[in-house]
Amino acid sequence: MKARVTVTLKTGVLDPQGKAIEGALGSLGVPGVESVRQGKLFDVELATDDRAEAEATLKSMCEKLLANTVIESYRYDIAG
Amino acid sequence: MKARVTVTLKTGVLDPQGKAIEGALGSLGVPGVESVRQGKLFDVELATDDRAEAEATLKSMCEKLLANTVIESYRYDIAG
Amino acid sequence: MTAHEPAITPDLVAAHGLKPDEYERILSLIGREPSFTELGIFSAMWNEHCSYKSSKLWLKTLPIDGPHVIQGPGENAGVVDIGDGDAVVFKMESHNHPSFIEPYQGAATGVGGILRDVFTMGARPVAALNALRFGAPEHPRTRHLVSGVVAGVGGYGNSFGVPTVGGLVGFHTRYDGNILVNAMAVGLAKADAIFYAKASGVGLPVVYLGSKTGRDGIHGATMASAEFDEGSEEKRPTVQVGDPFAEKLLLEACLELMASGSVVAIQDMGAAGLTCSAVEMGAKGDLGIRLDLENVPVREDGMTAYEMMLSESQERMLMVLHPEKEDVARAIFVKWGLDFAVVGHTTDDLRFKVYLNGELKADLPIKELGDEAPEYDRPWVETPKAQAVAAANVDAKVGTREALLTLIGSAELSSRRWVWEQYDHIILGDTVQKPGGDSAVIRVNGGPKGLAMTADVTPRYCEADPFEGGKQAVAEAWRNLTAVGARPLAVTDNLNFGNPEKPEIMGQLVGCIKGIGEACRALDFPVVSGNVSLYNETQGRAILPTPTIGAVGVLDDISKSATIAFKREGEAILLIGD
Amino acid sequence: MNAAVIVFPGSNRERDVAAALRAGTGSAPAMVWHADTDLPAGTDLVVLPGGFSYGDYLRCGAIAARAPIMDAVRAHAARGGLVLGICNGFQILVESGLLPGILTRNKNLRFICKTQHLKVERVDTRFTSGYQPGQVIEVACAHGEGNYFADPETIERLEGDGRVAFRYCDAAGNVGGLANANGSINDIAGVYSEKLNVLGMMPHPENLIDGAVGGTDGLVLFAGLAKAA
Ligand SMILES: Nc1ncnc2c1ncn2[C@@H]1O[C@H](COP(=O)(O)OP(=O)(O)O)[C@@H](O)[C@H]1O
Repeated sequence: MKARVTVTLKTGVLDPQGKAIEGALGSLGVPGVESVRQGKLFDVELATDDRAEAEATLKSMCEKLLANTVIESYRYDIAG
Repeated sequence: MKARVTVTLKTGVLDPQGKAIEGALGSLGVPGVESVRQGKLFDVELATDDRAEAEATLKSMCEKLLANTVIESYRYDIAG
Repeated sequence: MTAHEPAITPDLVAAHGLKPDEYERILSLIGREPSFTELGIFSAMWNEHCSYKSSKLWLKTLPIDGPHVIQGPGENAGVVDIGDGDAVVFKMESHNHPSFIEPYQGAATGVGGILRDVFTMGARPVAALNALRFGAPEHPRTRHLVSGVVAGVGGYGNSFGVPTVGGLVGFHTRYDGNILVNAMAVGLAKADAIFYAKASGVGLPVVYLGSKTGRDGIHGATMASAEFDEGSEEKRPTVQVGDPFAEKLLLEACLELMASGSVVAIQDMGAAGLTCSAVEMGAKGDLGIRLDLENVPVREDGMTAYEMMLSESQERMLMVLHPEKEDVARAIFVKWGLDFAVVGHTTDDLRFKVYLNGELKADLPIKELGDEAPEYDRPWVETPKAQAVAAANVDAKVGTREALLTLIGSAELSSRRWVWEQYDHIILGDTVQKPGGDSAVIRVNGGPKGLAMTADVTPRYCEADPFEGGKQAVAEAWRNLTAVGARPLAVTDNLNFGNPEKPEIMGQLVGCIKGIGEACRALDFPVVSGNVSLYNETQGRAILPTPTIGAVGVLDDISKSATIAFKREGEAILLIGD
Repeated sequence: MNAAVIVFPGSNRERDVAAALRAGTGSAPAMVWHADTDLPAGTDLVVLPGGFSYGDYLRCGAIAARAPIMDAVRAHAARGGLVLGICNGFQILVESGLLPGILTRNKNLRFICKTQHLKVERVDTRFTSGYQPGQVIEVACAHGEGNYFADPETIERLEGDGRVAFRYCDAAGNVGGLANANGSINDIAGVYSEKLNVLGMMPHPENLIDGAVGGTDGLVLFAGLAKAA
């Protein structure tokens, strides 16, 4: 089973990379970009075909490792 | 207009980060994870309400900055 | 040898960068048409990058000996005795083309490659330098290339854990389409514990160590020797991704393994990894090698023999081990979390035989593969002497004050702090003189002994007069070492030029090598290692001739090393020399 | 003084800190492998060294914080044992929950290696007893992600409880401004745990232990620890 986990910064947490990208886009002549926030994604292949089991695994990997919940939120989507 | 850009490594390109995460999940006792590939995502706010214009901007920012098309592929999805 | 492989056509031969006469030589060498895998192996061994076919004749004229030289050119890196049983191991290598295409990863893997060259010899890397040349500051790509390359050099070295203590950065429009990234690494070893590529003993296991093999950079070695054209940016998947973390583990595991007395021979996998490393270990030791590719750790399914033989995946090594030590060796690699696989053994038939699942994919004479590579005496013309310009004939457009301000504000002369502050230059706790002076100085084994190192060249001098420019680069390196109080020891060089098939470019190469040789002989300053990068051209326009000189010297007492800063007010300033 | 340095795959300043401990305390530390589950008996001080543990892939220190040895380190800290995390070690401490907050990318997004002055905020802890009140010390920075961040309540608590160990300052002791190169909130360069037995700091005292190589302001910290233990 395939899934995608996305980890994004919580609102209010400063995102220097996003800010730098905004600046760079300006100087590259890409107009009309009001804001950019950068996040991470993980494409995961799971051994199971059982949806509930997959969800449990995904939740546990997010909580234990993929997201730092001090500053980040996560969500996961199982493909198909 | 809001959009999300996702940038992922092309197939076959080494992903040291994904590899390290796989290893860590194994030793954390999260079973059944066959592979992890890490990518980036960008949540973008655009000044325009015109879909075609938004697409043009997104394409240009991906090509010029957000993705390195040597090793990465990108896609963008306009919200709503 | 198998049906599903492409037929060997003139086009396929040409696509492998082999000229018709070179292909003829292959036919006469093996007495039959090569298989696809064999063609790939020849293209890897016989390209400019691995065979030095255009430069070898001239490189042989360089002085390489000295009483303190333990190993000159011909191994992964040069080795020089620094007394007290210690040796310094160093080399410089280019990663120009990959860095232009993908600046971060290109520069990073360049650093990774040269660090591997040094620790393959049994040395712990203690310092890194880098010599960078970019296009004009106002060229639209320059900014992106500078920031990517600098971040890549730093990203790899910082994570690996070696201080990057020196180098140079230059700008000129002639590098607009072809930047230069020359990386140098310096390591320390015990003079009596240097490891070499030469295998000895029949029937010994050939062991694969490090990261897994993927389809990275297949044809990268060929790319490094090919001129850029407008389509180059499309031929992209040949760029490799570096993993400094894996390299750090590989370093620790290799040094531990070497200390355990298990290693007979060792060779890192650089360009055309498995091919070059296996052939070199066998050829140098007068042995044959048999590889069984199904044992190679791979990252992707369905890799062919051709792909495995040409893959440039990073952070890999090949070793010949004492058979009774196999378990000890395996345990060390498992501990460090790295792959360890017996992929073949040494034989007595002087053949290079490659099997995949029992099927013979290549069967070639091993000595000839390396030694009978084509060697060219390419036509060359002397660079015409530039007209001397009398100072009186130059208009002083601006006053001294304004001229000085223009100079110190120019990209060429402005501070490089922005660059070296992105490099960890203090790790290991031995950096006596940081970047910013004439040479960097690091302490050796707690002191008082130290090493000084520098990298220099002034390409516009080499363009005006290759012979004088070559001499000047060596002399400048020498002066930079003596300026911090070091005794110069030896040189590594990285010869970056355009297309050697053009007599004017070949003339620049010849002139510079003659100049380097002359200066090194005059100064007793042998060349112990180096690298050649040719075909640095875009759309027919060559870079400036750029023979980068890296040099290392020794200080008996670091407390006596001199620095560049004025120390007190009111002291006399002396001008030495003329 | 029994010190133990934890070696993770990708640690790269473990030798530097071992040298500093030898110079400051007079005895060599035990080097403990990340996969071990116990600290050597009688360990007084655990040091998490600088480097790029596990490549710093994912987030700096995130994977190391979950290594087998870390349970033992947590137990040691809970008993009141001393724990010092430097640079990557600091990142590991926040990821493992032994210290609050998180270290994010430097505000200029670049790795920064330079000499750095720090103001010592208090000298009544076992880590800083060798310094003078208000002393400005010179150490070295070398990091890409040293931008300390925590939510306002946490910052208020840290400040209120005097748990800020060091702040970035200039040679004259002026805190912040250009001296804060990485953008850390309140110019924070190091923080203590509640019981002041765990210290995380970004700069490297272990690279300033010798007059021949830059200075000795870092040595004082290690020498002070020897006396405190
Ligand atoms: N310009 C040069 N001057 C002196 N020696 C050189 C030069 N170029 C290459 N060499 C030597 O030739 C040998 C082969 O070099 P190279 O193929 O770059 O090594 P590697 O196998 O690490 O890629 C090395 O020992 C190198 O030191």
